[in-house]
Amino acid sequence: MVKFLISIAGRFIVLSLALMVIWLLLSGYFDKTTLLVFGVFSALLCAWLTLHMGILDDDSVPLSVMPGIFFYWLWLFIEIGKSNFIVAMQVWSPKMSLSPQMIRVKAHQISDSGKATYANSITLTPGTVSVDLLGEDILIHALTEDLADVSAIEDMGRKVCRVESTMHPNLKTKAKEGGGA
Amino acid sequence: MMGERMDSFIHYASLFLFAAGSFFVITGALGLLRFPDFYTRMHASGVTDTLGADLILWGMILQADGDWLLIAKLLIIMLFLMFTSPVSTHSIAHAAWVGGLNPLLGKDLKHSDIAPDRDETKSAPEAQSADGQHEGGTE
Amino acid sequence: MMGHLILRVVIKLLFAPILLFGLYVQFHGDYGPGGGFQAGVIFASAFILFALGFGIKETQKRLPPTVLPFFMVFGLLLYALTGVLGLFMGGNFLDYYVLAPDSHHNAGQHIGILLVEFGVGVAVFSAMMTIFYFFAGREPEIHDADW
Amino acid sequence: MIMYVAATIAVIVAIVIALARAILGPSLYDRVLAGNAVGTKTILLLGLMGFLTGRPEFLDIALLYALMNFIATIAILKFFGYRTMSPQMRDISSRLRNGHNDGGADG
Repeated sequence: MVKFLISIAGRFIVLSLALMVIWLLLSGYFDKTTLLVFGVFSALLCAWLTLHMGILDDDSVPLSVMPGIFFYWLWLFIEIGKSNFIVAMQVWSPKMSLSPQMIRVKAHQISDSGKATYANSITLTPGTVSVDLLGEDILIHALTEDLADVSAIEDMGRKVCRVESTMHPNLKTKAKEGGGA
Repeated sequence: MMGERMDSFIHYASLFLFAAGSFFVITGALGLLRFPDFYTRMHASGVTDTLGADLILWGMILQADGDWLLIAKLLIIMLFLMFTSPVSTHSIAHAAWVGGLNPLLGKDLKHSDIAPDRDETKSAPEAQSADGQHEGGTE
Repeated sequence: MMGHLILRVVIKLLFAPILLFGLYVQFHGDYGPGGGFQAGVIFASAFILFALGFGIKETQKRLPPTVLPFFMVFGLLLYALTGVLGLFMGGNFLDYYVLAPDSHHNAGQHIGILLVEFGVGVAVFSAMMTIFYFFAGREPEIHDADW
Repeated sequence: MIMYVAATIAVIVAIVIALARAILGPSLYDRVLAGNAVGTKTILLLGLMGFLTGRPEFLDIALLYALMNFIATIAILKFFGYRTMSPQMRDISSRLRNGHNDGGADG
């Protein structure tokens, strides 16, 4: 119980600080006291509303993913670039050689945010769109046979898993709780 | 002197980024027009959403002249697009799939009838599929 | 609950930043584009997004429709009372200058604008939410759902 | 300056092409997709206009437009795709469709 409260408080504090940083970046007035006061007020209000709406959990403040996700994004940007070229070639080639495929891959991620990250990464790389996420199955529509490369997509899934597993150790317990619900 | 060379480098780099971004934006739009069915058009729209938008935004970042607030705002827009655009695409695809729009599959792009196979248990696939056909097959 | 997992995760992630963006627009009304009306709409749009992802019932449990009229009245009264305050302090209706007549930085103007804009923001937010609840919270049994 | 103009023209051309898809359809989802694509391009257009006119406040509007584009897409899909805004969309929508097949005569 105490641990739960501490985790909530920690998330609250981190969310408020992050919102304050976003406020400063958006506002750009670092020297106007009124605006800074309003910023603190706004950040606290937003964090409180997030708590009040009952969505202050690991998905809204993914503390644990933080360090790993940036490297993952770097890798993802390169992937996005590569697959964009393939799709662009298809668009500009006078005789399109499409062969759309529907494939299924398994999402082995434990947390919801991990699964969502995986599905979003699949969608972000053009040529593959995650059509459906049901349980542990992701249904993918791929533009050509080359793009419907299950092993490459599963490799991406393993990368997401690795990002996820560098995070907190108590995920296992959360998965058990979530499994029943 | 050094700064000048740097400036002109940044200028040309952003010129290149703008050109490439414009190319990909137009590519995405053209794909949206040319591709044969909804599910393939989705991929074309993804080209605009990801690389086209990102390249143009990076070009703007280089043009921001080291104004940190502008760069931060552009990065926030880029991050926001990165989070929302795949969700929009996924939602549209999911709605089409659940609504029973059948994709064209295979090399010969023949019409499949696999669409709502996900929920035989939950709802009546025949009704949904019929509805989707009715909506999808006007042209 | 599984069908829209991606949507829900992203809504959870974006909820607080959208609210903050709304408040940013609210409080920077006199420095950049924005103001009370836009801020109210953005603030409400965060809740509408929440309702789209998690359902109307859940949203109404967290933000009951019964409190919205109070917000509306509060916003309107804030607006009106700021105006009347100017009247009482010897100026015209909505005359902000008299709020702090000795200031060199037009503090009166700033305070007045802030209060009025805040009132507008709160009123617009609650009005938007009320409209959304009325439109979207209709029972699906009402059968003209496919017009 | 010239590159802003060029990029702006490219984005406008792309918007026109996407609008053609929105008009051609044929299905609802194509139109929503085209609308979403137009929205993304409008964000870029707003940013470019801001740089072109030297008024970076346009970026705030671009951010707002990104938000509205997202919400609009989800809302349109939810309204047309599931025919209702209520929580258990699939159940209700299937129920509605079934109910509506036999209740279609009076509608």
